[in-house]
Amino acid sequence: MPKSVKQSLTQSPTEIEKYFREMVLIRKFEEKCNVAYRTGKAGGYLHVYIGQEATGVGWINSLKLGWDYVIAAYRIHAFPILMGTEPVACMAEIMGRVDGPSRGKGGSMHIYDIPRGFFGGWGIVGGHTPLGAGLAFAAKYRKEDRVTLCFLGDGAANAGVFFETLNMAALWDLPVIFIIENNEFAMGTRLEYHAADTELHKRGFPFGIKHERLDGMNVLQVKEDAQRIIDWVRENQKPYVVEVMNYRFVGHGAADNDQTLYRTAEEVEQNKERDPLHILRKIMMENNIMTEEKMEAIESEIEEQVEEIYSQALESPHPEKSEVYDHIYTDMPVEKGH
Amino acid sequence: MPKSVKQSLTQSPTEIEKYFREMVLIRKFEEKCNVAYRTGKAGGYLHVYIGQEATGVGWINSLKLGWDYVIAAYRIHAFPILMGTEPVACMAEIMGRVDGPSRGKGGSMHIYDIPRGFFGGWGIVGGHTPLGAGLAFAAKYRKEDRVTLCFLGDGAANAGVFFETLNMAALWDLPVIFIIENNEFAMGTRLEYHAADTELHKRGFPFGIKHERLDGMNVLQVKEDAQRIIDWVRENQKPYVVEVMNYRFVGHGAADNDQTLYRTAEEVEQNKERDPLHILRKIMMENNIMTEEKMEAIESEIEEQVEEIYSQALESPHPEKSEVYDHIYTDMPVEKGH
Amino acid sequence: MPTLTYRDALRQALIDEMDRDPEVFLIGEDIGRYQGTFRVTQGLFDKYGKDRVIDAPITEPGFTGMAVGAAMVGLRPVVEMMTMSFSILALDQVINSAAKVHSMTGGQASVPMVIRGPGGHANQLSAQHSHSLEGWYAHVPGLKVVVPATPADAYGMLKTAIRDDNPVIFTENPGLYALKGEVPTESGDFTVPFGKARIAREGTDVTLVAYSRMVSVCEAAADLLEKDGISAEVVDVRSLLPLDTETIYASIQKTNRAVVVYEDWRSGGFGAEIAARIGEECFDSLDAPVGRVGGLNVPTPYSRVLELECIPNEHDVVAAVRKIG
Amino acid sequence: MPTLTYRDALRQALIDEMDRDPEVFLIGEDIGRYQGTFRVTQGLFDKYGKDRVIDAPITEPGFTGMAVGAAMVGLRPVVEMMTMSFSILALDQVINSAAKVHSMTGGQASVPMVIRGPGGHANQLSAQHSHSLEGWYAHVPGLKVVVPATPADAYGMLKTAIRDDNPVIFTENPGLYALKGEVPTESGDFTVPFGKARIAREGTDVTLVAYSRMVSVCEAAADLLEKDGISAEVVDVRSLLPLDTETIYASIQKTNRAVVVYEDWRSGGFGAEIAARIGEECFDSLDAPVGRVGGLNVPTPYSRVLELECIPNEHDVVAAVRKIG
Ligand SMILES: Cc1ncc(C[n+]2csc(CCOP(=O)(O)OP(=O)(O)O)c2C)c(N)n1
Ligand SMILES: Cc1ncc(C[n+]2csc(CCOP(=O)(O)OP(=O)(O)O)c2C)c(N)n1
Ligand SMILES: [Mg+2]
Ligand SMILES: [Mg+2]
Repeated sequence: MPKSVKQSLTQSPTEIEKYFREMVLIRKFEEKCNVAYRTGKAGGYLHVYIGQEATGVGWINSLKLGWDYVIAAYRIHAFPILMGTEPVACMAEIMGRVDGPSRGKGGSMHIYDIPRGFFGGWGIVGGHTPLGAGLAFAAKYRKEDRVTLCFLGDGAANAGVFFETLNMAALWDLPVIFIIENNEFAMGTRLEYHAADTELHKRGFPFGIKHERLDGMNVLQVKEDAQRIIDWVRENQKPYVVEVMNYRFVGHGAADNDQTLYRTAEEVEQNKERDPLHILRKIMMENNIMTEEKMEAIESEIEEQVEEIYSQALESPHPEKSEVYDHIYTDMPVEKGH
Repeated sequence: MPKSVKQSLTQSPTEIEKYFREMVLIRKFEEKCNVAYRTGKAGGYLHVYIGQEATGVGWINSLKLGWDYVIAAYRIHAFPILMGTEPVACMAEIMGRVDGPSRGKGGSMHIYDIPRGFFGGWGIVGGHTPLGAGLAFAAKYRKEDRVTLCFLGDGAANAGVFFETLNMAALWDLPVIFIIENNEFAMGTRLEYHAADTELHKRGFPFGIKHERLDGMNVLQVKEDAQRIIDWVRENQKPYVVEVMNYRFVGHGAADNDQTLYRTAEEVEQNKERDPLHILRKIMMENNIMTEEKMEAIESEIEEQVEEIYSQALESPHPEKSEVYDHIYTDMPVEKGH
Repeated sequence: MPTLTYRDALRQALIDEMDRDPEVFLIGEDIGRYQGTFRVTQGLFDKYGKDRVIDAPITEPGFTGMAVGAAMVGLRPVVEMMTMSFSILALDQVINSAAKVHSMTGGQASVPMVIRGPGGHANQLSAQHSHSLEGWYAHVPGLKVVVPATPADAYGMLKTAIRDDNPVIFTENPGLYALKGEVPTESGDFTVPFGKARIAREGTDVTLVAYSRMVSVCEAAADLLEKDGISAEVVDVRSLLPLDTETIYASIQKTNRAVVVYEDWRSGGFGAEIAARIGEECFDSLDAPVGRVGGLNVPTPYSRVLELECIPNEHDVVAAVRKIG
Repeated sequence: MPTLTYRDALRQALIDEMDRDPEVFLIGEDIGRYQGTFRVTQGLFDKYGKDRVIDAPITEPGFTGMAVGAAMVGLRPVVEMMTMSFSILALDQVINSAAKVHSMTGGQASVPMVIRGPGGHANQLSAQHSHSLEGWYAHVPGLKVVVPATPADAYGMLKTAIRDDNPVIFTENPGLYALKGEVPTESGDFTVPFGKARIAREGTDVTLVAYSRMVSVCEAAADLLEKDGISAEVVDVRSLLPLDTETIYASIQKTNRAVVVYEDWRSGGFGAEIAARIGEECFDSLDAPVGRVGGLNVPTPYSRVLELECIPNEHDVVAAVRKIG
């Protein structure tokens, strides 16, 4: 955490409070998702964003919501929520209920809110990166000044299709920002065991794409960087590669129990210093933006909100069996039966 | 062509004559392949190496033949010939005859000489690059000091699997040299239309792999560079990325007739100055290594040799129909019939 | 009605649809400046410019995925695979992205895109370039799979495909590009729907079920059979997904015998599915086992002698008919 | 005989073969330090070290291709796909490299490699992670495709696979890992050959042909049918390529009825091939159409309610038997 934050705050207290609320909401929402998983209300692969909240909040808040496009992999609950999707709908999707945006067909990994510009929600590591280029391509084709954010993980940054995508994005000057969230792990494999050079932003270099490694933990810094880069891309209509350094405090997925296989308790403890909520709380206090009491009050308020989200989602029904045949084609039924 | 070649020749006249003979052999052999194609003695996709001879000759001559491994794409006739495969066998394969190394099942794109260390011979652009890493992996696994050369084209250097391969090669310190032959075209698409940054050697950078752009036209220079890099890789047991600048004087394949779609006659004419045979002839003359008469004599001699190769290959029979069922499995017949 | 080659019919369909809808664009390797490896896109780069006729790097996963993303917001990409064999590299994008978007989004989004290119054997292209993949694709819910056999169908079905809101795999056989036939390009807005088989030839004794280039092989077989007094009906299914089983079954109810003919490897090809369905649904009508003729189960060799062994021809079809006769 | 889970049987086979042959090595994502996502490789990193148990980056095309290269010079890679669904990304390397080397080299080289991992539905993994791909692979000449249903077969066939000089696709169903059974790990050198079906249960009235997890579904169906006086024979084919049609046909000659059961999408799955062959070769023995039970033709939805609809169960099998009964 930079020592000098006191002097350099460029955001208003209202904005900062907004970020704080959003980060707390994500944190609590994700914790609740893990509960849902443990109690059998959610299943499958479920990946939470704990430790990475500042990245999502800083970047999404720098967009023109309702206009710009966002696409990400499977650790995605935060994105639609930040973009305006009802958290109850997200939780319902995670629980496989009909009030989810995909009517329970997608689950945790496959949430979409197309009208709001959130394009999911993809389980094949790296596979969504060319889709991100495609969104940007469409904007450019239509001469619209939308920017596309394409989030991916450090592990995904090795996937061949990502490099193919970078080449296309640079070749055709697509307004897309690839945000590599380097949370130091690809499942149970540490960064240094999967990437020959651990500075992942360098992947932009062979294509002449501007590329930077940035902090992903101090939301105020993230917001500033994000705004600068998004503005640049909108203005210059070219791609950008960003490596954002954050950390995954939880298991890879809700079912990843034995984290000692790939990291020590000390390492996690040390990284707690970098916890984005911890950092923001500290900044707010040091800069007299919010009292501890107010923070706690907000946290309790949001905790209640999340309880409410959870119980509302629980009330949403499971899909009817017959829905299994819906939405395979836009215009054609599928053959029924086994 | 460097002005100063006179002073800097490090190879003996015998060596230089060898290179000259090899380059002429490749040139004439390839010209004859095009004849074979035009007269219906060869079919399918057939790609010749005219303009790129110095690259093959310089690099293959720097290997420990019979020990090191070589793998390449489909523009490959030169490699096995330089590694010791009988040219008649190669021509027979190109004609689909049983005396080809693959008994006519492979054709021009799929020539292999496994005992001599030539591993083909692959038609999927970029698809052979991880195999190259695999050969190097095997050598390292067995603690043998073999070096693997993996040749690929400029177009192939965009393929995702190539980047995945570079990451693995660097992560596991595989003794493999990726030689990107930048002949300025991927089929009918010019370099600048397929690669966002046309300096393809930069692809080594994000993985911390040593990488250089080198000349591919002056065989003496090529040989020096090749030897230096091969020795380094053998010694240091690490990968290397090399971009070799050469030029394709012919169509992409024997069936690519209308080259005006992607280049002008003037451009080809200008590049003739870089023709590797032209350069070597000039060097030999300027340095009094060989008279013009001797060169012409050698050329005629090789021309005759190629005629002989051609007619011998023509004598090789077509495979028996029943061979269609051979070599699908090592140990199991396949079901017969339609 | 103008007579066009299959190739020119395809090109005319592209032109019609690009003129009709500015959101249709083409992407693929060497389709623009180089005019297309099989010349299907000849002239289109000059006509529509580099923003709508896009020369792609050799990165099938990349540009196919890019097309899916563009289609998710409503553009209508037509992706050319230089040969369908190369679409193997893009399978993840086809299967996991294109085919599943509508379902995974619960109907929020769709992928109106076409992937087209030559599938099947050309001439000595060897093992890696001779795949028939339509059977794999037809196994995948969410895709439509089209296999036209005539210039008119190539024209009418490509137009239908481009207007379809779902991902369509459009397989052209390299052996068909030069085939000529009447194409109603001028009669208003001619399109051919998916899921309607065509009786390519009427007959009474045996039904030959085929698609793409094998339709003409079956027609040739029917000629040979006719000489021996066997009247073969040829059903060109035209699309594998959807599959018009009604027309197939109706024909078999008349002929009581069926042979399914396809160029793909015999074992596990989509012909097996067609044969299995016939076996299930026409059991009582069948006087003989459902015959099958497929490509040999071997990687296609380069040698023309051996390659010709692999590809089913009219004599193989005749033999199969005799076997169940 | 020790009782082992399917998972432990697989691990024991890996250990046996790694001990037996120093040229056997393992590669895959998270198989080493993380002990394997499904824990098949648990303990092996510690036992054999990082040079023989290799944690790979998430680059299926890359490391699969690397394994092919290594196999071409005689190493024996065992590639783990974290789930077989991800092998879609590596298909080009499997189809175009591994499967074709022996043929394209005219027999000069071979590819002694195994690709193994869980295929089919687990529990709510959604559309992209629930593929059954064995049918696609079984369509490809040059590959062998193995689908063991019991711990003993998992053990014996994985050993056979590792010793095979050809590329073997070894599909494990996630629902089988916890299944327990006797495994002759101690009785000398136990292996199970490919291409020999197993009569999992004897019966006289109908033959249920299945593989992998569907074998136990058929056994459960046979229990239900027995209560109604129908005696079902269950044939576990164990490998799809080679396929032991002899045993299948012999059973049908006895029962005169057959239902083919598979988890993969019904349309175009390998069950269609099996059904088509039965229809061709057992026509005179069949008293009814060959029935089929397959997975629903839809991308698997996340909701458990819907997912369960997609996967065939014993009641679906019973219904299919009744339909042809
Ligand atoms: C192609 C593919 N291979 C393997 C997997 C299994 N898998 C899911 S997530 C994951 C790790 C990805 O790590 P990273 O990209 O760093 O993202 P993070 O989970 O850290 O957000 C793996 C191996 C997959 N989903 N897709
Ligand atoms: C995956 C794939 N896509 C497309 C092709 C068709 N194709 C064959 S060669 C070629 C151009 C390759 O160019 P480059 O790598 O520069 O090699 P060069 O031909 O110049 O030697 C293309 C597009 C292919 N063989 N494989
Ligand atoms: Mg990560
Ligand atoms: Mg080139």
